[in-house]
Amino acid sequence: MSKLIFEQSRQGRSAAAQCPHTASYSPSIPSHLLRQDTPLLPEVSELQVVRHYTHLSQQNFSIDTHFYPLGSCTMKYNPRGVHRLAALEGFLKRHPLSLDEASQGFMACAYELQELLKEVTGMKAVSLTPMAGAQGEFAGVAMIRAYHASRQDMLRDEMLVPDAAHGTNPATAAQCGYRVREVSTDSNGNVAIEALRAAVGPHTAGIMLTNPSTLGVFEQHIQEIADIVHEAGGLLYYDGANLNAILGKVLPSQMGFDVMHMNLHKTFATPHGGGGPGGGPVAVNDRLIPFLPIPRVTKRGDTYHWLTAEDCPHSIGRLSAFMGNAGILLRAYMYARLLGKEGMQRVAEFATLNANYLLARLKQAGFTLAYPNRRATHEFIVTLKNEAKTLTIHALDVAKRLLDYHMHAPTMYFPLLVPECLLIEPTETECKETLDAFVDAMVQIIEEARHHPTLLKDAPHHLPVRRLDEVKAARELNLVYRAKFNDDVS
Amino acid sequence: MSKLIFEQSRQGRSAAAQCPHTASYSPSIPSHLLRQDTPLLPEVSELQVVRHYTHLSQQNFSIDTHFYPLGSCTMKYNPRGVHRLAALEGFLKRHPLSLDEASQGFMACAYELQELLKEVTGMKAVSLTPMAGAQGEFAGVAMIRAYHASRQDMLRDEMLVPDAAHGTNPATAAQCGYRVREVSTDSNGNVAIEALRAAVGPHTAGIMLTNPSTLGVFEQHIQEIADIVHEAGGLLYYDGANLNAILGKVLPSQMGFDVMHMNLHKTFATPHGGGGPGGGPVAVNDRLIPFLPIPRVTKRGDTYHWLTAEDCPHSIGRLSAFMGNAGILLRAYMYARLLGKEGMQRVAEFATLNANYLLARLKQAGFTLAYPNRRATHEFIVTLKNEAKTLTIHALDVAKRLLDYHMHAPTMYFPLLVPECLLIEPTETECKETLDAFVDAMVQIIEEARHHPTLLKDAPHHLPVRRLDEVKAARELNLVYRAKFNDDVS
Amino acid sequence: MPFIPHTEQDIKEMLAVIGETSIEALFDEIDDHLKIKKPLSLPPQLTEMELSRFMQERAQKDLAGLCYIGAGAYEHHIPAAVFDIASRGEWMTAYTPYQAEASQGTLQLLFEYQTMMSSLMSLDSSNASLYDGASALAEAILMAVRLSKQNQLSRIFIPRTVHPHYRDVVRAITQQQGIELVEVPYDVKTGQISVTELKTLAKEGMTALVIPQPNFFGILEEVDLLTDWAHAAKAKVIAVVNPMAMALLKPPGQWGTMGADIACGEGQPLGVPLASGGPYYGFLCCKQEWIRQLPGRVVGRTIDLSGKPGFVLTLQAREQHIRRAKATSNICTNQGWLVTASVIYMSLLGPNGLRQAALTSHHHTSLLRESLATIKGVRIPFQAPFFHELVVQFDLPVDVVLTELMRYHIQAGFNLRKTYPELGEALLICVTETKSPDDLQVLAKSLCDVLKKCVAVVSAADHSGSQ
Amino acid sequence: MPFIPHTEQDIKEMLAVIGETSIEALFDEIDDHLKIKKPLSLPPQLTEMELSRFMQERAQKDLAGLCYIGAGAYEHHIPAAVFDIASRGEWMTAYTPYQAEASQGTLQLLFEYQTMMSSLMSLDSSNASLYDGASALAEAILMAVRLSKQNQLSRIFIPRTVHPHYRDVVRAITQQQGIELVEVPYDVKTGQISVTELKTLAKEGMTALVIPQPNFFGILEEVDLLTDWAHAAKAKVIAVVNPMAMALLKPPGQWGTMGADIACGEGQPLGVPLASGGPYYGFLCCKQEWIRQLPGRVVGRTIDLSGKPGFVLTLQAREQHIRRAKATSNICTNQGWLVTASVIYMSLLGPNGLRQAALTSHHHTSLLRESLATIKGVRIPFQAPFFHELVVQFDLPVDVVLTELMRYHIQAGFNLRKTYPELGEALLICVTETKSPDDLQVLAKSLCDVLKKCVAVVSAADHSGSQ
Ligand SMILES: Cc1ncc(COP(=O)(O)O)c(C=O)c1O
Ligand SMILES: Cc1ncc(COP(=O)(O)O)c(C=O)c1O
Repeated sequence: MSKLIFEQSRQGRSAAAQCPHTASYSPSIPSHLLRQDTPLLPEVSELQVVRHYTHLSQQNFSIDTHFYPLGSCTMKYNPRGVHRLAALEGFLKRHPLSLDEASQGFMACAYELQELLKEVTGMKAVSLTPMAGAQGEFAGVAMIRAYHASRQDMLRDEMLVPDAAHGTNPATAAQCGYRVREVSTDSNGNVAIEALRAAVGPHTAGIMLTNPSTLGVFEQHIQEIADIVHEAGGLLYYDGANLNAILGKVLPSQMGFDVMHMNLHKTFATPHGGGGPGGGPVAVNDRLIPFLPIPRVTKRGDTYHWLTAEDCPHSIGRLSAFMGNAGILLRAYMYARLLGKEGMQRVAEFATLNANYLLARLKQAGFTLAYPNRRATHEFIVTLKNEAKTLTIHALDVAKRLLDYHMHAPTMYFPLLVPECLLIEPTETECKETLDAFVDAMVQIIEEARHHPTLLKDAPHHLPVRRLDEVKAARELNLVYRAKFNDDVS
Repeated sequence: MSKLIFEQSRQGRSAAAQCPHTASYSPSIPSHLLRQDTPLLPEVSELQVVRHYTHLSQQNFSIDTHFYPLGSCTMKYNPRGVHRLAALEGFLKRHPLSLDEASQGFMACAYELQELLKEVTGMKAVSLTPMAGAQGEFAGVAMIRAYHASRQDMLRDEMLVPDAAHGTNPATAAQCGYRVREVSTDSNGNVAIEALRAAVGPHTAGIMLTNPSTLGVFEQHIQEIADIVHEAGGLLYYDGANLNAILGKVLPSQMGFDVMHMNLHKTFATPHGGGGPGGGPVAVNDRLIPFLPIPRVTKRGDTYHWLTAEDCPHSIGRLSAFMGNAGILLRAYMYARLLGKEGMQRVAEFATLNANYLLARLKQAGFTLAYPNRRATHEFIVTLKNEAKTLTIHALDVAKRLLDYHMHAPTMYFPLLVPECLLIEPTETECKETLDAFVDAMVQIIEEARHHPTLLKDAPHHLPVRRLDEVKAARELNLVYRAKFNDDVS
Repeated sequence: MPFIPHTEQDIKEMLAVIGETSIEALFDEIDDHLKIKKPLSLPPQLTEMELSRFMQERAQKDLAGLCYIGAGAYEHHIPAAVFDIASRGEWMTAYTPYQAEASQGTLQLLFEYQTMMSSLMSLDSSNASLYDGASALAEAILMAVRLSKQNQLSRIFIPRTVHPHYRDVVRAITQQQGIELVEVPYDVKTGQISVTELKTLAKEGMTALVIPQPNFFGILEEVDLLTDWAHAAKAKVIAVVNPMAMALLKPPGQWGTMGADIACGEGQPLGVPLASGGPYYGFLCCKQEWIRQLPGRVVGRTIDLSGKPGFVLTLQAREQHIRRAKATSNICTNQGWLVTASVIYMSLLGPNGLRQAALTSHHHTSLLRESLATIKGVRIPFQAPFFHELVVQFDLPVDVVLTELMRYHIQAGFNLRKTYPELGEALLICVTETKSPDDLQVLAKSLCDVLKKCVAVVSAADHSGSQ
Repeated sequence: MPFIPHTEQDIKEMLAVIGETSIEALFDEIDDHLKIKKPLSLPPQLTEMELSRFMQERAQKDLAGLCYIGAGAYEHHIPAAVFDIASRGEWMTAYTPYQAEASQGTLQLLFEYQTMMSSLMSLDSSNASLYDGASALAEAILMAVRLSKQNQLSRIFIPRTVHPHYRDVVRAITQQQGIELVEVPYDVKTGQISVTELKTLAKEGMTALVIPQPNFFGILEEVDLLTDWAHAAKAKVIAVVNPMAMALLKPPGQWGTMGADIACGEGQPLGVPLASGGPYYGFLCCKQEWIRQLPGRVVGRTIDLSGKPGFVLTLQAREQHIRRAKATSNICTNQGWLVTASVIYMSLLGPNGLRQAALTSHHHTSLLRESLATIKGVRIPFQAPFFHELVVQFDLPVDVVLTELMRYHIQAGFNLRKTYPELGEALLICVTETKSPDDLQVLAKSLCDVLKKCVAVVSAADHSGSQ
């Protein structure tokens, strides 16, 4: 751990070039409304700030520094040009409530992004406002609810979710007031059709699916599923987190989905920022258009206008104070323009090539696949259940040891269905040599497990910290720094 | 060592978003003037480039990451705001040969910087064009030469340089066609006056001095020196590399100097870029004005104009194709504006406070000072000659070991006068805690020298490489990567 | 191929290892008729150079002079160091710090953020961010409802002095769970929550009261009084505040006798650019006792194998990836990168700098208020303490005034016509430290000109009409 | 106190350790009358916010539309990654890599640079940069003189087709050492070095011949012929070239039978912005045999204590800090940061991208040349192969044409009136890949308009004059 910024603080120190020099004003505010104490912000110099946060940054893995085959997360290259252009003064300074005549640049981009996303999903309309995948899901499920309500179909209180689904799916359904019913998965990673048939009924509002699923395989019965749910009067929600696998190859609309979100921070390469921000636009077919969240952009003649509550009386409403993560939308738009017609389907093709190559090589190297009879999509799952038995190591140990090899670990907290799972997604922007190096590392680690198991058990060894105690963290909550004020003045 | 970028190259790979897509053009150029082979530039993806150079950067020490008490180099904080503003589109896109009417923004800054530098040096005119200290020296010495020539005083073929001087001083004098005569230093670090008297004569063109000298002490006989040299008909050149020590406190003009340069990348906080660029403006008193290098900026009414050869027929001429390191000039100008009237002299005050504090603490800790009877200026010298005898370690070993403590080593290749020297310059932008940590590290290292001398001898231990073999590098020159072309296609 | 590093040779070798001869074969599990047959109708690929020029032209269109619009998004000076550092690849291109050992940078920064934000709010705990201020308020309300589950009732009091868009978002999000929202009117003289009406409405029960500080009109609410009153009524108090203002104003944790229970709001004023409305970040702080109902990620300090301190994500049992349908929220991706910027911003400003920025904004608003008060045709409806925003009323249509002022390169404020029609032709103006006293004089002068000109036009029209 | 972290408490404690009571006392070795007494006359200190606004206004003044000026500084597209990476503190705020172990980033990058640049020039070695192209040429000449010391003579042939400012710089620097510079005229039909005149001038001896490629007019010289001829005359050949052009044109190391001895030039086209003329960087490459006369820093590969490869500064015995008055040059601080940018640029473009950029620039210049040739009142004096610049002549004063075109937001080129008066009203126009064919049509059309308008004005003036 580096010293906390608070531990570097000294009373009276400041980054003075950043302070407006107007200390003498006294506010025209009654004193009972004023603050009397000083908040615990650090008092440090500009150099200290720069050095501290530069230093901290170096303790992170990131795409710009490491291979990051984190399944379900699509950690691909985030083009620097796109980042730079999103920071043009005209974009950064535009107030979200500026008049339309002072906003045509941004609005043109937003409009064209809506059109682009319609084209790559086959859907009929798009709202860009959701701020991440989960909020896109919320918008989608709220629209399903609004749709049923608009038809006075009030009994539908259950949302189907495959057991393999990402946690946001059931959480969203619950947040929208639905009961969640899980549907099981068959041995090939497809939804168990019989279980689905048993689950649907007049209480079914819809089903939330991702395809390819979070098991790294393409749902082969997608049309049958669509028919079953539609026949029962439910709608199909497409969790677009895995769109990278089919971008430009398959249209979600064609698979029978009624509504979906996209993860711009995955498929459209906007940086993940150590946790966010993202972008979760929703796309719908004809029957859900009236319910789309506002604001949206429309074009009349040569000018762009906002569609607001007045234009869309049936809208589920607003999900953010302004226009969602506008800067992320700009970035996604620009990325799409850099790919263009020629590049869009290459995303899915090369993501799939990389995943299948890695799968083939790991299989040859003796690793067990969760779904050995299936193709990888843009990702796939290795299960270490055998190694767990024979070598008494866990997926977690392998994951931590990979960090020592300067590679980020695959996803292992998820999906919960597969024991000792490593969900591996290389993405299309990584080159063959990197994939080969990953296989070499995996082989080497299993070799280590045979001969020096503590190398894995105690891993990582070469990072700023060794393995961290999560249990202690949760038991003895220590969530903020409490100044020992005596320390503060040296 | 990280893999070289060439070792990551694969034929046919590219950062395609960066290639103009016009492959089909054929040039209207005769084939004997065309290149037939392919230059050895890497063929890599954009992600590979970003990852490689991000990764390499992390193998550097820098001000933004480390304390850097490198004597004579004034490694102070380089304000980020200044860097950002120098990159405004209007500045970055301005062509150096743009018409004056499209250049008033830049020219205003350059003009005001000239005025500012006049004020802080007490000199009468400034030319901003020299691109670093050494080129400033060149300009200064060339002016001295032009001055004598203009008076038909042709016998002056010798330049005096104290033996403590920075290597650029004698190198510059030689490059200007002068013979260099060294003047010795007395035991207090001052120029030996008798030696000086013995050296001057009708052959003396001038003397190059820095004050405070590179020994970290203020030249106490500066006025006597000035008188001696002036009486002999020579001129005084001030090497402004150490201006940080006296900024806002003492005027070089007042000490009797006729001409000087400044190091903007030291005193005016422009970043050093891993070797450069710098800025070395020259300032002169009245008699040298006609000889200043061009271009300079002048103001007529409300507009700014270039002074060129036609305006300055006696100028020593041009030293760069355009206007020197214009972007560095902008940065220095902005830094000066951030300091302002209120901040200028604080530079010298706090640089001096930091140096004297560090000196006092190291002295208390038992270290030997090169000039124990003297104040530190902005820097000072510790000599490890005792430790070299008793502990058989060298300044070099301590320097290398400091790196393991995450601190850059002080200067030790220079000045050559002091054995086992560490020239230490903390600068004003470092805080007391950092200085204290430095003392702690020094004490600890000497402790290590007593008990585990190999910790020093083999240092550094915690950097990307161990101690490097410089002799081998010079003997078996390996200055470029030679592709083993078979390797290139995997 | 932009962003795809594969050479022909690579493709051949990789397919050979897989045992296929074409990439297309890898899609053979997908029913053929699901596949896209005709090429997508998309614009052709651009190079970065082409894109740059194109986007520069677009951005140019949105440069529209000095901006006095506030209304929930505020222009403050952002030190260059903030985004120079936050844009380092190690911050910007990292994922959520699930692998703690490989993410100590992000985790320590978030721990520092939690400390700064809870201290700024004078509350015990903070999460690591939500989407934005509006959705943070919705989450705060859901949280208050969970805290009050026992009493069945879900009746949330949300004053009309809360940002109208926030109220929209709260409605969209909470209506899914059948929560009742009770709108509380404001006092037309002060622009503050009407306490009389509040008391009347509360008779039928109240789960929580939302208190904005400053409120949407820039006016300061009587937070002590309101907090104590709500607590007395056994309701939770949810503060929705401008975090920069909290360097100057009494923070939620110190309101009344017990302090607010939850504080939330928009983090944007702390170092995030206007940028068309996002990405910003929502913050949410609470008393220690409510921590297990907090939505979003939380970082905790712990130790490693060798006893060295370090940081991890903790209390994950609240979150969707563990608790699924029973999670405190569905949020997953949050707004981490903006928190990074904000932490650097707060460190650079420090307690004094932040107070100075707030105070200067307030002071300049006072200056403007004084000078506008002297202009004929401008009325200032609310007499109460304010922070850095100001409602003014005109006799002329606001939209005309705004359009005219654009010619002076001034975006004068937010038109209240649609959201508060009862205020007539009213404008909400915001002044921050980025506007100098000279700028304010230009604004006042320009407004004077515009009003004169418009009156002339209107009366000329009247005149010609009456002929 | 901007950039000074000392608190009152710190100052007190530090002075106590020193044993003084004031900072002023630390200056007691300086004669009192040397000290500044009255406050300096400087503007008051600005905050970063104030400075930003001020500088934005200044920068705004220098935005003047599409730029067709070349003449030694060329606008190319610079990928965003270049300065995003180069501006990382670890690159930008590091010192010269004297402590090799703490500077492996910089050192490896320089080693990569040396490899790229020597390969681009097709020569064996490269230094790690000089100040700029002009001073690099001066250093190359000093180097050639050192290489030829035995024959006493220092007669350097420098054609008039070399950039006039380069010739100025060479004069300023080499005259100090009494080196004779012989100016070689050009052929008025081709704009190339006049071989006849060269042969005549060479009769009195020649130490080295400077060959520009492309030359200042954008014209390609007959480099094979010149190189072989100079070598036959026992002179060294110094190439001064545009490095981007070397992705397309025959590089110095391949000129004639033996290749040029030294190649130098301006590195700016490789990823460095125009930026008012600097910072740029000069490059200098040579054959292996001349390496010990090379000025500037050089990086070499070696191994560490444990046998691992690494990099150090080497051949330091050539440099001022070791050899002092006998150094190969006085250069110390160089232009390392620009080399950083350039290496990233070259890596991103690769051999094909660089060739494409050069080729596109050339091709667009061809397009412009064709369209200008059809405009009445425009003449193209030189008939010879060219790269991406073009001399055109008018009947009207160039300065008027340039000023008029500024109204169309076009900076049309460099006025040759002062430096090449013999060419009459002549303009040097440069086209790079940043100008699209559409831009070129706009340029041609605008020029047409301007010429028509000016002719009308001039003839009207004539007419009224003749009345
Ligand atoms: C399959 C899947 N669905 C949904 C989500 C939620 O998206 P977000 O994190 O953007 O809210 C994720 C993100 O990790 C995901 O992987
Ligand atoms: C005392 C002294 N003089 C001159 C110079 C030369 O300056 P530059 O490196 O800018 O050429 C230096 C730089 O290190 C120096 O320290």
